Amino acid sequence: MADLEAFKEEVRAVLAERLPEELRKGNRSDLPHDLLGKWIVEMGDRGWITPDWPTEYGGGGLDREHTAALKAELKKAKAPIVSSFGVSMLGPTLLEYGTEEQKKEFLPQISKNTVRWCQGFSEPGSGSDLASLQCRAEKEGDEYVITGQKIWTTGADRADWIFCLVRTDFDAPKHEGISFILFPMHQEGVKVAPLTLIDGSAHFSQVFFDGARAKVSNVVGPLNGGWTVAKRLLQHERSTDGSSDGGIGGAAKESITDFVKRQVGLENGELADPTIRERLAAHEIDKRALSLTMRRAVEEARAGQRARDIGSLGKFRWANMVKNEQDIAVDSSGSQGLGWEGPGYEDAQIERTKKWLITRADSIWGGTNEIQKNVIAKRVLGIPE
Amino acid sequence: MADLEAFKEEVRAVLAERLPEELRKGNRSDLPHDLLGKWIVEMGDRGWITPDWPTEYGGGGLDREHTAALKAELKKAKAPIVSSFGVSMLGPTLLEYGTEEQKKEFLPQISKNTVRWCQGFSEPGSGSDLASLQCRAEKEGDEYVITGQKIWTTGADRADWIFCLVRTDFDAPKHEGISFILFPMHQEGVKVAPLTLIDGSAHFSQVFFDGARAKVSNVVGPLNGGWTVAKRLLQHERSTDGSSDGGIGGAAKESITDFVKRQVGLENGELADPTIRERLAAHEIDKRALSLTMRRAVEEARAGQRARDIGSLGKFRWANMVKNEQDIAVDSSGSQGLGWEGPGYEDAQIERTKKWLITRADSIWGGTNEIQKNVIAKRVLGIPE
Amino acid sequence: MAVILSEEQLMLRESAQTFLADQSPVTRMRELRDAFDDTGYTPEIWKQMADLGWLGILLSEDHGGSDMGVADLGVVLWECGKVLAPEPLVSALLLGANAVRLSGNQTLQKDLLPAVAEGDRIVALALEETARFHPYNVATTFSGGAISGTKIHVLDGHVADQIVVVARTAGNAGDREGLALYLVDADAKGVSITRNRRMDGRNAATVEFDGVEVGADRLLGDADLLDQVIDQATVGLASEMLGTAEEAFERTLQYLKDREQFGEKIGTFQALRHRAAEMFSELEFARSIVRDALSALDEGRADAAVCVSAAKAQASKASRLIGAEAVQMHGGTGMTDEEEIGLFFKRLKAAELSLGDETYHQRRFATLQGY
Amino acid sequence: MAVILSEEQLMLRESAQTFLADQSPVTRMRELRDAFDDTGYTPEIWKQMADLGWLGILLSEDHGGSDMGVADLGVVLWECGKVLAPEPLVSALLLGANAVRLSGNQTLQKDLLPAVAEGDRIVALALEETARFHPYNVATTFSGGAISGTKIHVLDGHVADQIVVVARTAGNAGDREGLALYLVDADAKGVSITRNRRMDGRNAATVEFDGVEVGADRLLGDADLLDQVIDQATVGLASEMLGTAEEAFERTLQYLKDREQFGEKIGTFQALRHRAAEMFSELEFARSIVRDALSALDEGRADAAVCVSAAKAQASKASRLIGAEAVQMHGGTGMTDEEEIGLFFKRLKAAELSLGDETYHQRRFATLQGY
Repeated sequence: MADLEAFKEEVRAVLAERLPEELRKGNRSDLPHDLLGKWIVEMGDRGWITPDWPTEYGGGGLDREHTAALKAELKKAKAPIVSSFGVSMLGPTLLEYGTEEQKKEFLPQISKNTVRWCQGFSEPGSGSDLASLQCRAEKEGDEYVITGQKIWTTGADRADWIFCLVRTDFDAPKHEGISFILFPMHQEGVKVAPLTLIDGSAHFSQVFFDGARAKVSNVVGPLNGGWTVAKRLLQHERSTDGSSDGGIGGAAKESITDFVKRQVGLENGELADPTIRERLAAHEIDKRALSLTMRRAVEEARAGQRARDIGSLGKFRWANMVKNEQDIAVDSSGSQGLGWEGPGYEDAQIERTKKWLITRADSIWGGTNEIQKNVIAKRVLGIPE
Repeated sequence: MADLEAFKEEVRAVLAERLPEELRKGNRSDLPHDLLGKWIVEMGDRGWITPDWPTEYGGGGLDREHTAALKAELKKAKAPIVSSFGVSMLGPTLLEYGTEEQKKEFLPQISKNTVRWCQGFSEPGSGSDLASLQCRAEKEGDEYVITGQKIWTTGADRADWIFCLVRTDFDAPKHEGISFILFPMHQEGVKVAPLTLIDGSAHFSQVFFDGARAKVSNVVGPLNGGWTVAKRLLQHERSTDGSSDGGIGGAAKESITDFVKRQVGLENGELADPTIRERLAAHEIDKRALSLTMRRAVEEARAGQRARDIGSLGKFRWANMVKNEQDIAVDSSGSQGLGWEGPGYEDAQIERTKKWLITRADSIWGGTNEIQKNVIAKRVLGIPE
Repeated sequence: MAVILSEEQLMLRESAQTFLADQSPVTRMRELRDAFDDTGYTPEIWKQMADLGWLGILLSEDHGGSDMGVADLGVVLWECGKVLAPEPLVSALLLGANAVRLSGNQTLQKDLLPAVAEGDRIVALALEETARFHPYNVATTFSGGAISGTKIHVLDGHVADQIVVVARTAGNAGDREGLALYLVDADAKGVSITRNRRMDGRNAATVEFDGVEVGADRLLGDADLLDQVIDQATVGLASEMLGTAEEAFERTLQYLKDREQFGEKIGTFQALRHRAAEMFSELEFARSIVRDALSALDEGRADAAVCVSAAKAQASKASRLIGAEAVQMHGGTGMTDEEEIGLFFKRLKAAELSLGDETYHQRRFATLQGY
Repeated sequence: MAVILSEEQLMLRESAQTFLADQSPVTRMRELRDAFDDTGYTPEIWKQMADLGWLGILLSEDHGGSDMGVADLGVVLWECGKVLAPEPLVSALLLGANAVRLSGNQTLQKDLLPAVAEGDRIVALALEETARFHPYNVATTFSGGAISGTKIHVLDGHVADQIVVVARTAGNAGDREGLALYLVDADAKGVSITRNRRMDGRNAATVEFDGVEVGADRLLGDADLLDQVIDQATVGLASEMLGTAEEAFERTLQYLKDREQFGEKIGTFQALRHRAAEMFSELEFARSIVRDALSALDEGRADAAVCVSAAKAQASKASRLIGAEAVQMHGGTGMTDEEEIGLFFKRLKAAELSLGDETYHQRRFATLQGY
């Protein structure tokens, strides 16, 4: 492998020559489409979309050190990042569990970003108890015929393929009858309907299968062994989760402090409402404590100082913190916090109100607060059940 | 039975003649001892200590109407009331479950107030799960030999006799091996030790049995049927419970509002600390809501308007309300709320601090908050377990 | 003092339940929200409410009403709250027309109230000028026979035929002294109305008054009248909240009994059971204290204002807890627009923040109690 | 920034644990409380703490110390908090002697600090004059070379050899300007000390200064010094609270695992499990934020005061929750004086209300952040 400094130099040279100025804005939705398309092709050709995957599957073949160096250079140059379910979740899972045939067929498409994937795990009836899923796959020759419903599927309306959990053994205990299977979305028997949420947004879809077909050879991992595969995949998901502190949908444009100052006003340098003032201070203290706790966990682990695991703690306190921020925001606006759309409301007020609604999900999705507390009591505090 | 008005007249006449002015102060601990003693003898002789018990057992033989009239007259005259475990709990239980022999032996003593009783139910290991009690009674001839420990026994240091739950069948399921038994406290094998609580008070005792003896004939109700007897007795206890809103030990001398006003001070007619002010208002609103809810329950029952039972709700909300009042009191005194004894602290501050400590028990004794919520979920809301 | 329902109220409740179950499922409110038509409510239902006598409950028989009490209207609002009926009962009856009813202006009463009882006239109240509720924070002026200023949060102002305007004849924003209430036609010269769409599917309006000329014969009263109107409307709103919270609680309770996770009904989980017990206790508290406030108003008790603030504070507290728990316990389902629990959640929040939130009423309670 | 312990701190902690386990079980604190002797702590233990170098942690080598940081003393206090050691570490070291250490008065430092390091001198701080904490609420005057006024809550003032007095040379109670700190001998003419017994078994004093003459050479500094002293003591106290809360939590956790009711360990009840998870999260938050505040002080970070208030607010919040839950979960047992959990409960409350409670520090945090 190339010497690290030389490699960085090489990356910088490529970026200087090939990355247009118009794209050097980090990840934004308003980048010029044609330039972005070209750049993604170039990224794919160089193996830079999946730098640490083997070259035979379209990856960059880089080790951890070089991968990190590449990402750092891309970030420094404010290059747009290609992230997808294929890159962050399905790819690593296929590398671990896929057959050689599956890897050859699917990984290069992902590393060139030519096929878009979506995830079919949750079902209306399953909730926190994912393994209770009911979507059925019945074998007919060398195909499975799939019937059922998925929900909370991001990007289903734009996806070409789906990786999906289906029940393939109807008599086995619930965790043991599930398979992980891949099939195309563009076929008869697959219908996608947008899912409107309480904030009026529709980023998710419901997906209905009525006789959709998947090749038997597209089962990933052992037949009826899909639960293990999915758990591993979800670990990849978690490692990219919860990075923003604004809750589902990211941070608001204006900081909560500035927002509340505008809504409530200052008198003698203090927020005019003492209750809102204390709630805001308590929230800001909480935010500090959470972020210091996450940092301490990393540092304690690094220093080998034994401590209780704080992952589940972080998740539920983060959810509460995010929801509390929006509670304060809306309450500080009074009736102006009740707007749905203009006129009559500031954009910032509408933004907060919508966030107030959608962040209710932060204590539900990705493991409810109740699940996190169960985990803490059992695994972290070791209280026998 | 005598005509009600004539009866009232008669009572008033007796009171006018026999009740000394010095005793007309309601229930206070500083009444002149000799006069009080005489008056109690007089009360007992008239059957007025237990007016609704049959005359053959020393009672007044009055029906409900006359009993109520008598009590009303006594109250009007501010006569001291004789209340005891014997009158309010053991007596009614013996009337229902006792043998003729037991009634003849014990009831007259109670109705003359010549024998003092204490209750031996709780044990250090039993807590909310009273039926798990371990105190053993083993039969030797016509006696039981008792070994074990009781706790939270009020007045054990002054009691002549104890009514006690003991285990008489060591193999039966826990509810089915318990007997309700009576025996004297003044014997070898009974030791009483005061139980100091976190507020420094010692109203309760621990009682240790090491070979204490009880006559077999003093088992009340069926052998091994003591659980049913005790449950019935506790119903008598409940009906006299929770009448004061100051928590264990009663209301403070000064109202919480006046106390907080003094501690925090007023500025422009408002408590100088806005947080304490809102906490106090929230508490006062809570107190209103609780008392209105208790009243509504009574009125709905009387009017035959079907509603969910609010007994358990009342208990846990009452406990929280009482504790919250003392939280506000202590917090409003700041460091002056930390005193244990003088000098340096107002009496009212010390009183609140001690109350703050002892009222922690309000959510524990008489059914913990957790037990009340269990009952609400199961019985009141009907959520299957 | 009446903390339970009278025989008449039980009958009123039953008839309201029958009517609303038949004519006003929650789906109606959703359809109105999605259609976003000119009214935001169903005029036919409003007319039927008039036929049922609801719109005249508070009015004297002279004015086509039945001379009943706020507590009776509270029974109707309680039921309407359960089905999220969006008709302008609080806004037009308790805020708008009520200012006329409680005024001393008999001419306007004769002119207006019979039409209100018939359901032919909508009267709004234009009071608030700041984001957070403070009834005396009025800068709108009445001067030289004309009103000028901008009002926000005028509930259902977009459908008002007439508007009661709170203006200032003296003093500064924040003062209780110097307030005067006038009745203005919505189509008078200088009045402009902008509809504001709310997250609970209801509507308010921003109303600008640009030198709107008003005769002395349109004067209704001063701050005393305003206080009376707001107190009655606040308890009316609290009654409606109670219905909404109660229905949200009952639906959540049913969900706990029905929904399975990990092979068990989620209602078997003790943590959820205990939280359900907490919700129940807040709801029962709210019920008692709202009913007490209703009867305090009807009886003209000296401490009525204290009771009103206690009621709105507790109703807001209960709403907040029950709304949050209802969504959380419904899990992902509760996050979808399709599931009706979200509609209850939004309405509870809107009601919580209207006419003073919990903190506002705690403070008012404290002030009235002298601390 | 250091949110974890350094190698040196780990060693310090281990030696503290060994010493305290051996010499200072919780029973020692109880015996001292019940004996109510003249000191309220154990002079021999204090001397041993001196021998271990704890009393000189903050002092320079010139003054017999080891020139370590507040974070190091915080490690010791954390461990002392776990066993409820009543020695005057916060009062005498962080409030009293620290005012001398952080002053510019080298003469007094030379005179006093070596004796402090040896454990031979106890210095108290006489600051507060009102029930609730407000450091500038000082009416005590310094005028014409003499101090007059009454101080309360002088922690361990009953055993003080010398007292740092906060007096006012100008302005009115509440002003930050015009404060001056002087060192006064406890047995000086005009000083009278009354011991005040606290519910946590510790002691404070009411100290009256009646025209106590003080020379200009006893001046230590002004409000800047006071702020510095209070910030360091506040985080020291928060460290001690952390230890106390941690031990109360661990004991409660153990009780959940051991105690049986209805044939099951009470720790199997989900409602209690979830509440234990909440307690745990508050404790972990407190731990992180206290350690951050300790290092902010040692590093002289610009936002150190903000970190201090955040730390005391969070430590108070955690203490409050853990104290209440510890007693509730221990049930009737927890109500007895015999069970040690009550001692933790009382100490947590006392620490919560000392040097500013949660509300005080939330407000100070807000002020420092500009809102």
